[in-house]
Amino acid sequence: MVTLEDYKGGPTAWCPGCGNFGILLALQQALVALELPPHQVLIVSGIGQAAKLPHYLKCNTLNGLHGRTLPVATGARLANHELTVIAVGGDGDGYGEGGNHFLHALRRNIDITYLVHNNQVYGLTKGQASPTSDPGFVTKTTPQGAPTPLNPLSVAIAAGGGFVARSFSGDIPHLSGLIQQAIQHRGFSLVDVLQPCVSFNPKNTFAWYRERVHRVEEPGHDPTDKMVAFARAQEWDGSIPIGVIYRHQRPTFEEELPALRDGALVKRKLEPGHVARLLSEFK
Amino acid sequence: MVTLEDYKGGPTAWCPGCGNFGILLALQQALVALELPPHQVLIVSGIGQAAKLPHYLKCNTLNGLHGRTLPVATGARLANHELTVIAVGGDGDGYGEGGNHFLHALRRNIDITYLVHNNQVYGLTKGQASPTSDPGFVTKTTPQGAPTPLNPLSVAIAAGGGFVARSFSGDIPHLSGLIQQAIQHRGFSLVDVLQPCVSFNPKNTFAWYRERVHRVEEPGHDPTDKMVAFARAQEWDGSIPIGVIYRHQRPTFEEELPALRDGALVKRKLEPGHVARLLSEFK
Amino acid sequence: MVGGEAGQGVQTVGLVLARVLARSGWWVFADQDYESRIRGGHNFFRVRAREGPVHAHSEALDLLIALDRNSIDLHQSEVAPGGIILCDGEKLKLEQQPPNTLSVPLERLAREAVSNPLMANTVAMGAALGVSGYDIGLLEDVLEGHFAASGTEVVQANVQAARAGYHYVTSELKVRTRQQLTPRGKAGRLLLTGNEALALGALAAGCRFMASYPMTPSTSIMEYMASKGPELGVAVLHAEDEISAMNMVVGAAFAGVRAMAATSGGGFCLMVEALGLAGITETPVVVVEAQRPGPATGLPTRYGQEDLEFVLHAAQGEFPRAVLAPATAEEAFYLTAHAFNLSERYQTPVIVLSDHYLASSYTTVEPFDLNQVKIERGALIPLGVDPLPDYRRHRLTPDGISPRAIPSHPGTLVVTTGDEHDEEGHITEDAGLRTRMMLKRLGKLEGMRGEALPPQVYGTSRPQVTLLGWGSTYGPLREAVDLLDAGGMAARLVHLSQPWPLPAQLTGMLSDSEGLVVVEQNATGQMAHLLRAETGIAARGHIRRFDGRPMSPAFIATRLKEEMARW
Amino acid sequence: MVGGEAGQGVQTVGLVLARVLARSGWWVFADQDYESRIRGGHNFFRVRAREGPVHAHSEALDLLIALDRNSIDLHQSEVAPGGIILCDGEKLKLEQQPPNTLSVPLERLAREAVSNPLMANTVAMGAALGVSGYDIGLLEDVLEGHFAASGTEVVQANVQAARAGYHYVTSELKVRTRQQLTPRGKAGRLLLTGNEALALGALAAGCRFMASYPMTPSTSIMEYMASKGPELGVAVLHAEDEISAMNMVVGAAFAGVRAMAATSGGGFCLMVEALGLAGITETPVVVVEAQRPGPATGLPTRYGQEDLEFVLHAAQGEFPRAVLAPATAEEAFYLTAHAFNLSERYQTPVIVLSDHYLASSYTTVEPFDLNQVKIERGALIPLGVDPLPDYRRHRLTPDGISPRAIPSHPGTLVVTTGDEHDEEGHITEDAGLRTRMMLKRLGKLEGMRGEALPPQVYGTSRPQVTLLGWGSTYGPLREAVDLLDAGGMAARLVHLSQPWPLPAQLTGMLSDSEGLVVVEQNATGQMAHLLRAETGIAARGHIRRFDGRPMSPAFIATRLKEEMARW
Ligand SMILES: Cc1ncc(C[n+]2csc(CCOP(=O)(O)OP(=O)(O)O)c2C)c(N)n1
Ligand SMILES: Cc1ncc(C[n+]2csc(CCOP(=O)(O)OP(=O)(O)O)c2C)c(N)n1
Ligand code: SF4
Ligand code: SF4
Ligand SMILES: [Mg+2]
Ligand SMILES: [Mg+2]
Repeated sequence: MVTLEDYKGGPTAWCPGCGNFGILLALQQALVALELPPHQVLIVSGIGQAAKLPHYLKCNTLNGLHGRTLPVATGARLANHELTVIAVGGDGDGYGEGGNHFLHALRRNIDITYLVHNNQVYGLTKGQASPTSDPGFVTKTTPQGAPTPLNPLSVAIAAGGGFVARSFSGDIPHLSGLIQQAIQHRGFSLVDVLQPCVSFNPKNTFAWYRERVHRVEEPGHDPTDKMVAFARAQEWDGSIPIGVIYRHQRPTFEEELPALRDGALVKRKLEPGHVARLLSEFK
Repeated sequence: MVTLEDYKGGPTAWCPGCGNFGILLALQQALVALELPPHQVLIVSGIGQAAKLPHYLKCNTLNGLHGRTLPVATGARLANHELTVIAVGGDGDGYGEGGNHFLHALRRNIDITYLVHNNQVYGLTKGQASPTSDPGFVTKTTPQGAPTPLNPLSVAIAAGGGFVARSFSGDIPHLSGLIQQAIQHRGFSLVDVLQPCVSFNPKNTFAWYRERVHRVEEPGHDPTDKMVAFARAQEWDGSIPIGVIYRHQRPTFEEELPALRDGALVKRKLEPGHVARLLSEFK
Repeated sequence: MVGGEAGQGVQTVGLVLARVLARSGWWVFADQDYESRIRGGHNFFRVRAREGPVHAHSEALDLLIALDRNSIDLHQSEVAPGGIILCDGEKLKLEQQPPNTLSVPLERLAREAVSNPLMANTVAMGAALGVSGYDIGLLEDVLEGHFAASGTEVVQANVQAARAGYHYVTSELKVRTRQQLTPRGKAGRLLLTGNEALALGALAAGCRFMASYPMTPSTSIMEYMASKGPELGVAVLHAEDEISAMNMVVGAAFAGVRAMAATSGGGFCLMVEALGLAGITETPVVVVEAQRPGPATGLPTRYGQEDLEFVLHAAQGEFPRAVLAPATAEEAFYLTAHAFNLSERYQTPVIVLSDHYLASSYTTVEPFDLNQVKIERGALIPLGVDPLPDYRRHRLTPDGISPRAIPSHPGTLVVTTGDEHDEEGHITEDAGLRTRMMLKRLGKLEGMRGEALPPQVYGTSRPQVTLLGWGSTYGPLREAVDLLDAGGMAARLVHLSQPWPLPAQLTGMLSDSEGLVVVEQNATGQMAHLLRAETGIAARGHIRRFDGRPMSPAFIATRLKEEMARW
Repeated sequence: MVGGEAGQGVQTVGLVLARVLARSGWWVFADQDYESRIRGGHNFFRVRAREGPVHAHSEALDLLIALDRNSIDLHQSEVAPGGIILCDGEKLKLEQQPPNTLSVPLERLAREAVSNPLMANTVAMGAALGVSGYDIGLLEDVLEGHFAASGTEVVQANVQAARAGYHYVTSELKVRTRQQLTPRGKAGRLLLTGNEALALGALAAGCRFMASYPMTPSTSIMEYMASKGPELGVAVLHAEDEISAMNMVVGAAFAGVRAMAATSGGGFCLMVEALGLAGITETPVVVVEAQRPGPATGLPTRYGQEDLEFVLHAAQGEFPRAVLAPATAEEAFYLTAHAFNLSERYQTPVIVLSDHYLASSYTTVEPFDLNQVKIERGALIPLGVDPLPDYRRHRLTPDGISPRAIPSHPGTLVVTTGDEHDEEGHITEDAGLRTRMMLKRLGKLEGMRGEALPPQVYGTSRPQVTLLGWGSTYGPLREAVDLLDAGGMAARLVHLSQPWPLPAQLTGMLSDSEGLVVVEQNATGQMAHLLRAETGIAARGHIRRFDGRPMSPAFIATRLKEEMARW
């Protein structure tokens, strides 16, 4: 049996009260609930406060470059598609620097779960506006206020995402449940997590989010209807839906890749003789 | 008076029968119709067949790097927002290599017109699948068939685009009219042009497109309704709408940038003495 | 030194004290040491005051203000004989204190004086001045400036808190540091970081466009420029990534404005391709690369000079570039302005190679002389009304520099491309034209070599040993020469503020020095490598540090003696 | 040589003829020259056949098959005395023909023979063999293989068209080239490009993952790998950009498979940051950088060796790497396989530096000896069932190489980060640990230096002049030595297939050679620079070409004489 103890990591370097703690706990709970032993889990992260997460629990870890979480996770997953691969990063990491990988991971539908700690700000570099900062958000790089934000859920639906969800780090049971669903979903799954940054985001606080978030399924929502989902993804001012906004099952990239038919690449033998036949094609 | 003669360029290096010729002509016609003299127009392009376009007419030109059309255009436009800035590139250039810039130019709403020559293939590098290749399209890099494509119009609407349009290089009057509207639109405008590649795309030919394209406004379409627009943007199989799919006016990036209030930056004097006051802040 | 956790206000305490000293005529140097986290861990801010210009830290502490216990543990060994550790013994519940500890109940005093324990830091400032024998009035002035934006009430409270601390140590405790400080008059000098100086240099030079993406230790350049952009007419963009930032800069420069980007090594990686674009399109761009130790994320908040060879050779193909590495904050100002002139005169990229030590340390400098900042735009053709006859952006000229028109010039078209091109700027495949265009571009390097900044030489003219350094190690090296001199060793410093192209006189300067030691904050000796490649001169010894911490003058002197013992 | 517009089938004609020659025992070298366009312009495919191994082109033509008029204009001066220009005078409507023109009505013959004017090219192949005195049967075999996929009808038509051309020149015209060729028996050699050889090397080495983005001249590596991926179990991804490609490769390699990327200089720019990530995380990756002339897009379909210093120093910070530059297609195979071994044994990136001349030229090679390809995975721990006790990914070991577990190993966690880290792979700020980790990583370079590939030496042991080259200039240089020798000059070639780390024996080899001339396809002399930096040896002369065209043996010999005339 897998227990929370198995996932217990060392000391963290986050600020006291940071929304990241809730995400860490929810993730640990989800992994335990799914009975995944740590050695079968690989967490790939970028650079930022969010991206430090894998250092704070126990699992295989590649903490890579800012913005490059998804490609690293994609490469690892294709090398060994028996691993549970979770990608973790911030909003700057994933929607700013890494925006192109986000678009293409969505359309490729590689079976990875992507957790974005969306604190609507650059935390680690001390408070610049992020692509999801609310319009008008004043920071040192945006003294005139931030421009129109990117709506990650809208983009995810538009770009072919098959599991598009949002949760709130202040609601750990909800978040943990959603992470479980995301991991179980076959294909790319996005969980955008509203995460208060107590040091650099004085606007979008725990209280601010708590006042606004509501479960998308209350009173009712059909997550399989793309148009309805797109409409719900537009909601923000006043009321922010959390839960699975859109869900659509289609073949994963791994399933469609002939090279993976005979099992995980990492388990296959290296045999120079295999190319003998190819040589004759050049005669 | 500006005439087509003013925009006449030298010999081209495109294949005979290529869809790019129609785009070149439609653009020249549009610039003439808008009475824009060549010296007030800057065309920025990337790398690819499409990106060679500015060399084939007469205008200010920065033919830059593969995928980097929009940032170069953005920089130039902010330096001199009295210029008409047109960005030109291929589908690989704009939606593959340059996907992140596409997302962020959309949300920033910088007043640039972006023409994507969408031949659903990499032309200049001889026929690899592009992000918009139809699913199953077989090329040397996708022997198993291309994966799910990116839908550029959907993404453009989702990411905050205010002028999202499609045309067909086989319908020059339509295309030329659309380019005029796009240039006149205040803010970022996308014109995705269906462009047959006679050398490397045996599927999406002139005939193939001609059978499918129809004007979005026939029988009726409200381009100001985002949900309707998103729904129309999903159409592809069997019937492909062309025209302005979505239109929404909001302040441009230039309008919101205080630094531009006193006119084009390129016209402002360079005066070291201006910083004298700042020095005293460090005493 | 002020030590404590991130979030405890270490920087504020240190900076206010540094400003007090600077305002009253001391020359100050203050370096910062912090981790890549916002709360917790260990940070320090180390202030050094001298009677003359100072550009280096020193490990020996006269006063350690410890805001947490860890700071005592980590730094007590650095406290010089007679030095004092100032801390809040009550709050830190110290069981045993080092003998030289001065415990001041900072939090209690703050509570008593202004009913606000958060003002303990301000109490510490007052106490620090008291213990150094300094005038409290100066602190009150500085606090006023520092907190002006927060209103008079906040200012008043701070002043009172400071007084409480001052009063406590001067009247109740009557303890004093061995080194007492007295004000040295009003000097009117500036106290700023290398980044601030650099940004001011860019603004003075008329930079009108900056696009960047935050990256330590470069971020505050963009932040400073952004704060002044609306007022001065400078567009400052936080781009979606560094690729975009650099391509925007190329676009803006092509359109005719002075434009720059700032980043660190990781972001520079993403700018490399566009740097080459600027090279072949002959577009003048300025890029600041503020180094930090790598590889990859490495030690993101620390000091390294590990990217010299990277910036020298970055991008495919061959094109001319200049690399400037300011030695001090003052140079950061003047050389950044110079970088814009160089880049426009030669129509090619110029890189300003900075680092954490330069970027984040505070120094006093004489107010910059704005008359010294000349605007030289080279062959730029001002926007006019008359068409330019037969204009060709890449015209082959005797000196390889083509007249540069601004797009929108009536009747004139400005055309360029990242492909090899003809004079007009259209793509060519012609072998002869290619050769001529390469020679045109690369020929510009010779011009830049001819006007490369001469090395700064310091110390004896008949040295036993010559230290060669570059960039921000200047301060520590210069002082190391003094230390060596005092210890009876005839040493000389030859210091480069322009690592590329190397100044021609360098060979002559070094060819007769048998005892050449190259000093660098890296592990592989990048300047030593470049020196040998360019001049054939092989250094006899090397002093290298690559743990992310700056070499102090004493460190250099010690290591040099060890090195020479092996000769 | 076959010359014509893009889209006219220049490559097919040339390749079929080359294969005929290769099948019948000739050693063949064929280089390609084309523009960055799909139709029009001017392309050529230049085939050279010799009795022994050949790795260079020669400018002198015995037979020029001109598919358009432009090819005659551009190349008639290159036709050797007695050589022939074969063209369709009827179709090209040539008013005046050079005297050595052999006009064959290719299109008319095609129409007559197979009612298909598009088969004029096949007619030309037959005519070419006829005029060279060659056996038509061989051509029929090759055509069969070439068109097999299109069905027997197409094959038959082609055979008939070829016969028509053959018949026309042998029976009707009875013209023959001065140099008549006869089959030299069945050799069973392969005819392939450098890219194909390289891809085969990667496949033989068990590469299981490739992610790339198309870029000339590297693209066909990915295309070949993709075509074999389903069958051999290799995941090949056309990524959204090169940043993604390289990060995917790092992810795949970390997860335990052999992984590579291929690109050219512009794409490599975007891979640089992830290269550094591989460096600090000690992840074995192989990157092919197929150079083309820059800067930026430069001359995208042409030849240059301009990126040596870029790949040597790419990425911030300092980490060990090896750079291999195969001299021939044969080496492209073996060295690529070696690259995987090196990268896994030292757990660090290895770069294979190729270029257009190597990548796109066809050469005959003896079938690769697959027994020579050894799989050496170094300290990789095979996936097992038992937990690895106290496993630490970055354990400090005497040789700096840490046992490398595969994620998913039961009871074992593999942790790494691009930040400086402790042995377990968690982030550290500790100065001592940082120093040890740097020394651990950089120490691996010494091991690689110790086993660097020795230079290949060719020519006299008592030379008047030593030519130093690297990479794909090997063929032209080797033949240049022969030419010089024939002309009475004692020359020696010292050639590097591994530019980094330089082999230790190089200094000894070169230190006694006064007449050292470094030969490179670039403008600034990058190898000369590296050589001086590393060994102190300054070359006496330089031969450099940077117009995108390859130096031929004769070009080198001529330039050398000019060079030496100045000595
Ligand atoms: C290529 C590159 N650019 C910039 C940085 C500097 N950097 C580190 S973290 C960060 C942003 C952090 O914001 P986010 O991704 O939202 O994460 P958070 O800290 O808010 O969790 C930046 C810009 C970097 N490490 N690498
Ligand atoms: C960084 C970089 N990567 C790759 C290339 C090679 N390249 C040139 S054009 C092109 C793709 C062309 O496709 P697209 O953008 O769709 O334009 P098209 O030729 O189809 O008009 C590629 C991959 C490049 N020039 N630069
Ligand atoms: S800066 Fe913000 S995101 Fe980072 S740890 Fe602190 S509270 Fe959390
Ligand atoms: S390859 Fe395709 S896109 Fe390129 S010029 Fe030819 S037809 Fe047009
Ligand atoms: Mg964030
Ligand atoms: Mg295309």
